[in-house]
Amino acid sequence: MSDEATAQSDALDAEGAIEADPPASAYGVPVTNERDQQVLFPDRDNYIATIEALKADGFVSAVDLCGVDNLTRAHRSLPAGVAPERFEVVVSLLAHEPPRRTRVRVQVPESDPTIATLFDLYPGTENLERETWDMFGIVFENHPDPSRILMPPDWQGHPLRKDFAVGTVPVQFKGASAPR
Amino acid sequence: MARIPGVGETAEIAEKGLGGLEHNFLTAKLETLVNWSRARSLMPATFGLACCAIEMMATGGPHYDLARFGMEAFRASPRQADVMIVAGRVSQKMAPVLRQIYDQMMEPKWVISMGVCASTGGMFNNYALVQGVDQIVPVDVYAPGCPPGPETLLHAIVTLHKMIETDELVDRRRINGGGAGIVVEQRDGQTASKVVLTR
Amino acid sequence: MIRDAVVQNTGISSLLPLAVDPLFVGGVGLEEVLIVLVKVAVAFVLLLISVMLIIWFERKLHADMTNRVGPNIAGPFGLFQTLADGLKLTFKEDLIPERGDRFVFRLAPYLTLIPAFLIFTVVPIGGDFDNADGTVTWFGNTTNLQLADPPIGILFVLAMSSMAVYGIMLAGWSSGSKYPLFGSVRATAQMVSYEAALGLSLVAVLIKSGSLSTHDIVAGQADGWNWNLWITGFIPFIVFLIATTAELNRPPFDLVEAEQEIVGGFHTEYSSLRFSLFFLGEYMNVITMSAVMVTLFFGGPDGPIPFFESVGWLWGILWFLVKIVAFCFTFVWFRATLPRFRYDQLMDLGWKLLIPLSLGWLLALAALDVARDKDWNRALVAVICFVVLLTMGALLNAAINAGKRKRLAGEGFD
Amino acid sequence: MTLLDDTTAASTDERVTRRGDDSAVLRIDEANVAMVETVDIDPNADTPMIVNMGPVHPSTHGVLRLVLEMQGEQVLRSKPVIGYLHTGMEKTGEQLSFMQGPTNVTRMDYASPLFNELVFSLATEELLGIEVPPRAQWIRTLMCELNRISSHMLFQATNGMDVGAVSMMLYGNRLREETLRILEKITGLRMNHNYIRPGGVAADLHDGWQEDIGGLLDLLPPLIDEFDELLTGQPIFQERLQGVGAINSAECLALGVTGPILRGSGYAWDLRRDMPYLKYDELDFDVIVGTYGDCFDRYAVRLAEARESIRIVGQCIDKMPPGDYRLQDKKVTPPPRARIDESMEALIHHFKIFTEGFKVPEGEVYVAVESPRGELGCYMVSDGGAHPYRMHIRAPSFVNLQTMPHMMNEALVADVVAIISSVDPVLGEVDR
Repeated sequence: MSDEATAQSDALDAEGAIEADPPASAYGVPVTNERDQQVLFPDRDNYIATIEALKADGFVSAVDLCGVDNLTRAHRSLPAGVAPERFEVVVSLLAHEPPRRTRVRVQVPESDPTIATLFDLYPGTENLERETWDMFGIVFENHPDPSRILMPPDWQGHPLRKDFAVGTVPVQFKGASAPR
Repeated sequence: MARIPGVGETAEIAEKGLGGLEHNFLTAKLETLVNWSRARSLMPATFGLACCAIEMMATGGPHYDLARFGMEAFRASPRQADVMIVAGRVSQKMAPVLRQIYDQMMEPKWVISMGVCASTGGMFNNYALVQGVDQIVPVDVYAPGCPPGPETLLHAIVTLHKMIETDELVDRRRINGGGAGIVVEQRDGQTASKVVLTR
Repeated sequence: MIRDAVVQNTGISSLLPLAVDPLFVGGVGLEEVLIVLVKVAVAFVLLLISVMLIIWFERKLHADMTNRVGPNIAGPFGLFQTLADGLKLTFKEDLIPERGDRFVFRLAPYLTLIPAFLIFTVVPIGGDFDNADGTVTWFGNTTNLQLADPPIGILFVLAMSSMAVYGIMLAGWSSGSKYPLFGSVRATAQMVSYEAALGLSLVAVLIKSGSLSTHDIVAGQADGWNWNLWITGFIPFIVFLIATTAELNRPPFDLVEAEQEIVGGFHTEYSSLRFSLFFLGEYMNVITMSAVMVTLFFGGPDGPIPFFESVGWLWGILWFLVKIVAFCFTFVWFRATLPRFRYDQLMDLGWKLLIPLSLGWLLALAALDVARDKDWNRALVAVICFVVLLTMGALLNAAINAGKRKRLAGEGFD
Repeated sequence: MTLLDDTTAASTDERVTRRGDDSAVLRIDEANVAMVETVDIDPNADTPMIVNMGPVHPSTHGVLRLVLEMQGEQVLRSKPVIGYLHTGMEKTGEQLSFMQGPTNVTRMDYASPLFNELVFSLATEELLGIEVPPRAQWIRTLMCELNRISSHMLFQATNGMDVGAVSMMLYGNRLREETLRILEKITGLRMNHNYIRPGGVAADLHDGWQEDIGGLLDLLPPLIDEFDELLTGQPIFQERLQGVGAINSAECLALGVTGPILRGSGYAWDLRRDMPYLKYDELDFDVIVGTYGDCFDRYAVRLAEARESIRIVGQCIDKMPPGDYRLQDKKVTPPPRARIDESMEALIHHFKIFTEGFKVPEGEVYVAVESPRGELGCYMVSDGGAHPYRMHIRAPSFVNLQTMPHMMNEALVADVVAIISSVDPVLGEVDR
């Protein structure tokens, strides 16, 4: 895999390299090679189509799905044609034959944090999508059970957003006469 | 003020009931016996939360053997438990449940806070954790460590036994104003869940 | 007819139909009343103390079987552990759930505890049955070493052992919450299925002994080779042992209070003294049912008397205790080794194996008895029995399999 | 490789993709479960009742809560409710430097802490673009396999306990205790070791480690054989577990399930063999698979995996090379203790590493290892600073939990308990 990957990353350095990629790895969306790991950058419209194509290509299992809040990281390297947005949804897919991984990063704008659910393709993402909603407030459209999973149901806010305070409580000494 | 020889001040007895009695042969012996039995038969509630729960299980295992103290009878039902070993980190979501379990336990009851997470929140000083279980329930013994090894837990348990036997804890509620209620501080519009009592 | 036989054997008048104790022959005076009171006190206290020791025994033994030490802080060798438990529970806060049925909730613990005591009253706990008729002579009065010997002793045992389950059932029902309810339902099903197997295996003993009185059953087994264990051919004993374990809710049949599944089962809502009564009742039942098994199958106090022949009845008590402890050991052994049955497997074992087995065995025993009475060819009868039972077994098996196929084909659980 | 035939693998099983009322998952509002009227007064009413199992229940392995819809003793639909141990570790992980990170993640899966440290360190090293010395890799392999043994023994303990064999709890604990003794000797702690760190491991193996671990390897097999005697051949145990909670490999793949549950269903997928990391490609071991995907297979797979781990540990002892136990890169690992006394530079490096940490180049990476519960992944984003910008742990138990409702469909209460324990969730990892 490493030879191919190096070739890929070399190709990426050139302008408009995406079209030059082998057709199996592009799926019609921008692709990069980050530390020898293939990353696809569909936008929200062809997100499902890309995943479907990947699934047909042997990626039998969606092992991971998580969100990233790029509030303080607006300037990051993204392939050409991908507009940076505040949120990203990152899906890791795994193929067994031959063993290989790929990653799908979708930009989700802050103004409309919604994205289609993967439940119908990979029902195993149900919990992971619920977690992403809970932690980032990204809504998964048509999700079967859109509810909080880790935080209490009446919790307000989404803790893993960068503008959510970590909630540090000053350490109190137990002997102190603090009102308790 | 009338004083009955060998029994004590009548006003004090009227006010405090048995607590106002002077120790004489009968009451002292009964009290000692009861304290002895409470210390010797301290049934823990199964209240494992996190890493510490594994060490709690290990303490019950062959090498350390909690059964020596008659404590192998972990009671699943809080009604029959005497001591709640809060073993692990207490999250905001767990806090009402923990308090409910504590309320379901019958008097006299004790709490051991096992590990730094339960005692102070430990290294997780963040939005999710209750910073010390003593904000929710009155704690009698704190076991330090992350997680405390079985030896530390045993030491905490033996300390609790001694406190029970020497009667330090009987008047605890009167002195510190009863068990702690849940104090929910609202910051940044966050709330913790309410206590929902289900029967 | 049985009563007549009893009256004949013991030689007392039929005016005393229920208490056929030689003590009461020739009128009842102060002395007799005192002796009975002493016996009551001894039986009561003995049972209570032995419960204490049995709980200690179980905890120590189980600890031993799992590489541990067991209780050793409370008293010498932890002997006072149970005492501490009991005392602590006595001084604990009590609670009756708001949704519970208050009267039944209070009643239930006694329903499990009292039958355990009552069963023990009909068990002969000593006496020399080899050389004498099992009676002892105290202060010039001859008496049985058992509190009462009603001619319907075994029926009484059956009735009381069923009563104990009522306590569990009602406790679960009256708690007014879900897990106890599960326990209660399970207890009911368990009682219904295993009481039948228990009774059927018992009938085999009754056929051989020809009496319902525990004293007569023990007397009939004097001399080790007459133990019902051998002469009823093991099977009734094994069925009885399994059914008893189920009746006692001991592992592997402790579904009623399965801690891992339904928290505490029927006693989830119980605390304080009422819980300790359940605790006490459970272990008391272990002792009394062990005693019943010893009485029915192992000759009660029967055993060799190597020396001190003059106090042969003391040897009887010793052997009796040894046998009880052996059974208690078995129960602890079960607990330390066996995983718990599932609800439907319990039912399967009861209805599809134990009841047909004990019923078939009973029929075979009866046939052989009739053959002996009528001087038929017993070998032939045995062969016929064997063939018939085998056919029945095969038929039953086929029926069970057909039912299973039907269920798996999607007809659903009935 | 016994993979599925193409048709099965391609089509996700229909059972797990249902959304509505016919699904095995009870998708109701968790908050309002308490309000649902539960014990039905009318005995003839044929309505199912809602039973809350947990979060404090003896057999829910900590604080898992199950909402069960039951008809009598039979479960119709169910839903695992989690979050009772949510510790905000991913948030805390963003506050801690890469140096301090293992301290945080090791507390996730407390039954197998070394794997968490490993996956965090591997992700950091991948971002840094460094490779740790061979001895460090061998030590990591060795320690992880020891940890796998202790984790699987903990499973045996709780699994036996949950089906009612109380002694198994103690036997399993005894075995685990023996393993922990070695781990404590090497790492200094019984649990939450913080031993595997970016750049290597925290300390070299102690003198005489071969004898210590060799003694353990002699001690364990007969004790593990005891489980075979007491459980595997035990008819009641077989009755309780065989055919209970069956799930096939197509469903497992659709649900993203990995680890012993997937392998128990007959699908040989083990990251150690199929996507080797550390030194697993130089080791000789077997991937254990089951046949029916029921609770018994999962039990047997774990028992056999413990035996395989013993094999691996034995090979690690033989193949352990001499060398450095951590990277001697002053920017990543602290200098040796002796150097601090003589060199000012070393002291400064030491100070800087433990206060600021080291800077990690910008980028993102997903690394996965095979933990005792399945694929443990770490998705790490760095913005070029000393703290992870985003650290996400893909916890195997969290994903595996989704199988529970499907396994529990039409099971009895007793089966529910067996199924929970056969999934072997560690709630610290589920809730993070």
